[in-house]
Amino acid sequence: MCLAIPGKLIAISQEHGLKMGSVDISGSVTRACLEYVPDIQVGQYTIVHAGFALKIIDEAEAAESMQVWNELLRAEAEERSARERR
Amino acid sequence: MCLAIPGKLIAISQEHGLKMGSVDISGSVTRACLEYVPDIQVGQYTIVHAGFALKIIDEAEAAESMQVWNELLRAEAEERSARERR
Amino acid sequence: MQFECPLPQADHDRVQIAHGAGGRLSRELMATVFMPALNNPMLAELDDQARLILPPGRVAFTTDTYVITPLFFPGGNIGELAVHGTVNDLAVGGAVPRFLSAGFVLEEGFPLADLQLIVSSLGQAAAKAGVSVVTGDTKVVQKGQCDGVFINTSGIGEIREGIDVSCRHLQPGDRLILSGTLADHGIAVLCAREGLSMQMSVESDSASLNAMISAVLEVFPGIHAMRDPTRGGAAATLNELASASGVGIVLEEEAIPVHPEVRGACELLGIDPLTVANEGKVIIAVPSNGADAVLDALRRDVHGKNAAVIGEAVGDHPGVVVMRTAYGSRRVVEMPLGEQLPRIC
Amino acid sequence: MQFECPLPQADHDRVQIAHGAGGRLSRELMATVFMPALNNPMLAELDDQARLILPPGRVAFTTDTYVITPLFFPGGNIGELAVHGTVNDLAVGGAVPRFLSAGFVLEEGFPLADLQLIVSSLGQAAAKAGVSVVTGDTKVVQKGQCDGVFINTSGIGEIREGIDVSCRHLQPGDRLILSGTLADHGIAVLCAREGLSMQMSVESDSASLNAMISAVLEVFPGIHAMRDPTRGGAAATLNELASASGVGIVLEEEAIPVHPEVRGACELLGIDPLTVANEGKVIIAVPSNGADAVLDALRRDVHGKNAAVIGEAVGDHPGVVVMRTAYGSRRVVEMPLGEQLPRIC
Amino acid sequence: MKYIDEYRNPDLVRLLLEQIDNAVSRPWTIMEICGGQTHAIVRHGLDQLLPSSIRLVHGPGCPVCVTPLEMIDRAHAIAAMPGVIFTTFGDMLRVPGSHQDFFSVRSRGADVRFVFSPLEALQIARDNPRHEVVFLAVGFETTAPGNAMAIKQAATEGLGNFSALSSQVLVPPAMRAILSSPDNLVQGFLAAGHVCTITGLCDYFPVAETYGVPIVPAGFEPVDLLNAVLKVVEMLEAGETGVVNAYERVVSRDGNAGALRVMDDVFEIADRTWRGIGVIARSGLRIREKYAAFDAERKFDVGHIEPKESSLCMSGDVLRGILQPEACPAFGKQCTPLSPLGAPMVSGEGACAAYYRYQRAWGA
Amino acid sequence: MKYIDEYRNPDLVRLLLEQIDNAVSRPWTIMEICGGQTHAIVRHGLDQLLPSSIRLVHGPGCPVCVTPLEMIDRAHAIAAMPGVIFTTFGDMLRVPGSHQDFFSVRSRGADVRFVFSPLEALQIARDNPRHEVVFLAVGFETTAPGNAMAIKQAATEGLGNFSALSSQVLVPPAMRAILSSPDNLVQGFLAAGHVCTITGLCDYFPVAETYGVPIVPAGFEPVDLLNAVLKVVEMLEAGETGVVNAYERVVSRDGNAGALRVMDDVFEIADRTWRGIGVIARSGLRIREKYAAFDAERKFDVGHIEPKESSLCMSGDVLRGILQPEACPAFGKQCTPLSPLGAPMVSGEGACAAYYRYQRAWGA
Ligand code: SF4
Ligand code: SF4
Ligand SMILES: [Mg+2]
Ligand SMILES: [Mg+2]
Ligand SMILES: [Mg+2]
Ligand SMILES: [Mg+2]
Ligand SMILES: [Mg+2]
Ligand SMILES: [Mg+2]
Ligand SMILES: [Mg+2]
Ligand SMILES: [Mg+2]
Ligand SMILES: [Mg+2]
Ligand SMILES: [Mg+2]
Repeated sequence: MCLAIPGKLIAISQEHGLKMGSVDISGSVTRACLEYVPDIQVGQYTIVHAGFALKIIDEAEAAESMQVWNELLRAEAEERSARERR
Repeated sequence: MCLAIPGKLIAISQEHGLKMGSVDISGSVTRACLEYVPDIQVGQYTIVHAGFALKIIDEAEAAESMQVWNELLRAEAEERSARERR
Repeated sequence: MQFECPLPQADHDRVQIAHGAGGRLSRELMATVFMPALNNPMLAELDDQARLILPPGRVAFTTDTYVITPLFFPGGNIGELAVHGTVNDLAVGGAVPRFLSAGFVLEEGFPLADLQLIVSSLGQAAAKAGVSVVTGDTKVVQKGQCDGVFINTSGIGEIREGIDVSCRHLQPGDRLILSGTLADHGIAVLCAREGLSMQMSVESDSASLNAMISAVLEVFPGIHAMRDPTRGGAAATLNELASASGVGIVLEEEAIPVHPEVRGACELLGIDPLTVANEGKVIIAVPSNGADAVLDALRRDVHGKNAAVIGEAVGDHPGVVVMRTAYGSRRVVEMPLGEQLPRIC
Repeated sequence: MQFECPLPQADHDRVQIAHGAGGRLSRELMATVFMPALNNPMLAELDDQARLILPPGRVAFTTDTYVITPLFFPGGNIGELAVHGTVNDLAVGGAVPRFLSAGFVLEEGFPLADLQLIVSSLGQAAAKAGVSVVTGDTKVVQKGQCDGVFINTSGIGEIREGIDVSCRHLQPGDRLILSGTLADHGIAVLCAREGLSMQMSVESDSASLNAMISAVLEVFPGIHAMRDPTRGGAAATLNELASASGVGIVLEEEAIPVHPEVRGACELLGIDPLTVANEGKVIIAVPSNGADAVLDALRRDVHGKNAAVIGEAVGDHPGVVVMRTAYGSRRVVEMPLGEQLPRIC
Repeated sequence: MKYIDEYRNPDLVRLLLEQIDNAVSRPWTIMEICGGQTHAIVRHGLDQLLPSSIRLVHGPGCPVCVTPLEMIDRAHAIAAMPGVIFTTFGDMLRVPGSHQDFFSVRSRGADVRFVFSPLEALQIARDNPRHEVVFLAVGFETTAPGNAMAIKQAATEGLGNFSALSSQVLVPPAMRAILSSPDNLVQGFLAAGHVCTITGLCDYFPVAETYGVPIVPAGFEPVDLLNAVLKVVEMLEAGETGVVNAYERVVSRDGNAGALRVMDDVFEIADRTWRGIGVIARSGLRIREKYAAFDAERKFDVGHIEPKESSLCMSGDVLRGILQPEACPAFGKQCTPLSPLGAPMVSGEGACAAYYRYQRAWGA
Repeated sequence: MKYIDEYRNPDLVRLLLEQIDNAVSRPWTIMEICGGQTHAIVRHGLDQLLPSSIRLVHGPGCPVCVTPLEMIDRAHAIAAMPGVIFTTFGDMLRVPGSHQDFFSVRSRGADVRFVFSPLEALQIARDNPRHEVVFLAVGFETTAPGNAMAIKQAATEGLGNFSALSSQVLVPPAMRAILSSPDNLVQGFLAAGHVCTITGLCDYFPVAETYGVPIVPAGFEPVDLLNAVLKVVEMLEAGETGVVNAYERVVSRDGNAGALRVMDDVFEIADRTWRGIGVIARSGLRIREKYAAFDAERKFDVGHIEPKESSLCMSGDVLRGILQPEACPAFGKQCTPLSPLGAPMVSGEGACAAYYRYQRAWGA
């Protein structure tokens, strides 16, 4: 359930009284209702499900955990190359 | 206006409370409303217009005038052959 | 891991969108409906195209799409019609029909049983006419986006050596021979439509004429023009011949064969049989010295037993078709304007 | 007494039933819309069939009916699509496409201006592909009985000497080459449908590939199989190849080219690009010693610049297509079931 | 085909032509009222066979031709309303309104169907209870009884979704209008045989008397038509006026009483505009108040209708017999069956179309 | 594709697999609740890559699978009513009711359209004022806010021709039902990341506490999923229970307050049948009385619905993780994606279809 894809908000508009936006997903642009992410700014990433943006992606959180993993990868690579050097 | 074709009544029926009939026109059979020819009998000829039988053909009248013409034709043919024989 | 599942339970008696989507149901439809009816080795290869061996020489190529209401009518259905029409278009060009393609457009929800009837009827008509359906295609459109079934057939035929018929070859003095009664198809179909309460025993004349035309060409190869008077009827065909060849045509009203029932229906409906479609008739223009031979050959065939000379080409009034009435008066037979509709006035 | 009247005033900007009735309006439509766009001497003869001269040898014959919503989509329209699809079906059989037929079904009320666009686009696509539309047909159905325009094209091509490609010729060890990005056509058309509010700059890949395929066959005539992954997408085509040839196929997920925008749309809509239709792509199975030559030849053509080896045929799991993921796991690529619909779950 | 074939006998045609030739001593102008007769005359080329001193002119007896533009426009507007199934005789489909014909209306999405009988329209109403089924009730006295029966039957069955748009006209007032025109040329009439089948002849005696013309109800086959021409010519030559029945197998003096009764139950006489002619007093039939629920004109509000007639079209003169179609400057030029300017170019029986179709000189 | 591609990095996948391998000391059975996660697991073959001691079982998180047959039948019945335009997510079109699917309903003449967003259904209602537009509002907590917004907006605009058929379900009651089943095998959960995006985590703490299980909200990419599996395994190995967020960039502890507010305005919690499972108390959402005018269930009377489930189908056990799809006797025999006996064979995310599509042993 709940296919939801991250995309970047590129424009905000108003339709039938609802806050709507254009979300860029790898170059494809879909329209999404922004009523549930009222504070979103153009340029931010959001998760889109069934035509609704549900959450502004927490870029700091994402960067943080990705950094941990990348450090692990780096450490592992160093270890491996160290092993190979031995 | 008023394309109306002679045909022979071959069956009588009742539909939605209306007297209806099947009229044979040279082998093609069409349905016609018989309400306006209430006395028609199977076997009689009638004139059909837009799905309605409008008149029972007066066969005697038809035969009479046709006989007159055919006699004229015969007379003419005799005269011509007489002329030719001369 | 070949696919061996049962047919969809959901609605295995009706055409579904997925039947046309190029996936499993498309394959199933091919395997269960089309292949058995049209069976031949070229089609069985299931490639995107058929490979044919044709003898060297000229080749005739024609196409027609068949859209008809109702799909099943007295004397035939759209399946056989799709063979007859295309076979005839090849045959009237002097070609020997050999190969057909068949492209189906199906409406979502169309009963598969009816499709089966149509396809098998198409297959039988092809076999009877001696042609093979060697390549095909099926599309399914949403309910309401087509009217049951449309069929396109395209045909390839071999043009006989020494035959050169064309609608531009009509010459003054040519006899115009019609192979049988006019308007059977169009009137049978019209009477079969819902609402119009006409009954006739006359059926559509829908038939492949290639065998009959072969026989004609055998006895008299020097035929100038041939054409099947389908849409627009004989009026359209004769006008096309006159106009393409730049000659006049004079028809004899009394010579034109029309089945009595069809005539009765035409009188009642106010429709001129000359403008009504035929699907198993041919009009042949032949130099006067060949008229008898052609007429004899036609009459020996079941589809030509009512053949008659209906008129001739003349040097006068080029491009114009004229009808001579039984009374000696003349009127122009125009190119029909459009669909013939029953009139009451 | 040639007909020289003005066009019907009543509704000369829309298709009328009479345009398909074989009479004057049919002729007018032919003269004003079809002939100018498709102009060639064979069509101009206006006989019921075209006469072609083909060199002796094997001939390829194919048919497809084109039904598409919307009729005009980013990157093309139904007219050019009807040429591309049939030209490609001939080309992937190793044939040189030569002649097309065109059978139109028009909906009453369809704007004539749109028809003109479609027909002229068809004519241009034919000219560009080097094929002639030599015979045609037009039917008009009542409003609501078809969806604007359906087009059937059938095609005749000359099969090259010494070329023998077939979907049954795939052999273990063959490299599978895809000529470019997948799913462009299907996703572009889906996004163009009303309601689905997706915008993409990617257009349909609709194109004739015969020139590119010629170049490929020139550098490496020993190609085993070719097929254009249209309806059902690459998944259907690869399954057909595996199943017809009785070999297995292993694909490398990371090697399959998909345009980033198309990939984005597919992720959003929950659609697998492998199952989406293409109209300007070809999958070529080539013995490993020919892979580089074929790849080079493809990449020199504008329609093949993103060509890539996407997998190979194997002796294992005959008839089954397997995808190797970037992680080394494997999954079966099934024959798609039917239409791909956007999902939310 | 009994009662058709014998009346097409070429020998009889020749005989009657000889008799006409013998009877005629000077030019006469005779009008056949009925478009069906025009059609038959042209189809069989009878006008070519008549002595040149007899000139047949074509009357206004074609409902397709005389239905007023305002009514056609109204019909198109109703047909275009959502939820309406519009039914009409095949004849009316191509008749041009101010902007379009029924084919155009249909091609823009309306549900327009042709019927062969008014009872078919009724059946469509039974079969489509969620739709409004409207029937365009055109015609002369021949067709009116059938139309009346459909309305009466809808009332009997309580088919609330059926209604008729009535545009029916009567022949005798039109004859009077023609005869009282200052530029009238018509000296004698072939009356419309099938109209007289319904009405009988009583209405025609006063016309003949008032205007001093012979009126001969005629059939539709060559023998019938020529026989009627012969009778008119004989009366003209003899200076006689009055009504002489030349279609006795089908026309009786009293007409069809049952049909007249139903017509009178459903319709009442009203002034009516004839396309190309103008208003003729008491020349039409309108649906009586008691059947108002089945009157589409009352049922559907289509707003104001502003019909636009072609200024070139001289159909008024053609329909009254003052002008031969060929003499209209637009004939065959701006006006052809494919782009008709006036109704007489549309119907297969319209005088202009009949001339265009059958008589245009070949090679011209 | 930012926030997708980096979470598909094969090196990270390998790294996490190694960490899982290191962490695991004995067999564990873990359920991913969400069908979208099932789909991703099978698409990427993650289950093939995990140590064999970790068994992933597929939960009931697919609205296509769990929507009760009665509701599907009701939807089919409403769709077949004249004048109705029935709209639904593409996912629902092939889901079999007792007799047919939506394609069958459409092929018999109904107007059935798929939409990508509930707001599209609203637009169709605006564009077709003469039709009743019905939207089948299925989904979990992720989809319910959008469905709620459509209903609320219809009320705001006064779109009286719009209504929704609500068949929405909630995850936590389903987890409780699974965990309290006597034959439960599930030892830990990957919670549905996008559901938690809306709801936050508060409802999950008591579940974890009551049943003593680790619950880890997870994303949908391989790295997210394996990271979540790692966290569950670590907790299981350590004997820890509780809720640990493994999808922090998208899931917050408190969820989306605005979405929860609109959901609560439009819907109220109710008992709900889950297809194949049965009634779960307070596990569904129904339209509140104040929006009754937009509730298709109240608006359309379709009479008595008597759903007929296949007696062969064991989807109840599959959906609760008791049975692997392959172990169902009908799997791949009577039941295939072309002739599904139960909902899990229909949806691309249904556990049975996922197995059938991606995992059936080749050559078998
Ligand atoms: S020819 Fe045309 S314009 Fe002239 S009177 Fe007849 S209908 Fe009118
Ligand atoms: S395989 Fe089919 S029958 Fe078995 S549980 Fe799954 S859906 Fe039900
Ligand atoms: Mg043809
Ligand atoms: Mg037959
Ligand atoms: Mg043909
Ligand atoms: Mg095809
Ligand atoms: Mg032909
Ligand atoms: Mg093909
Ligand atoms: Mg293009
Ligand atoms: Mg193709
Ligand atoms: Mg192909
Ligand atoms: Mg044709």
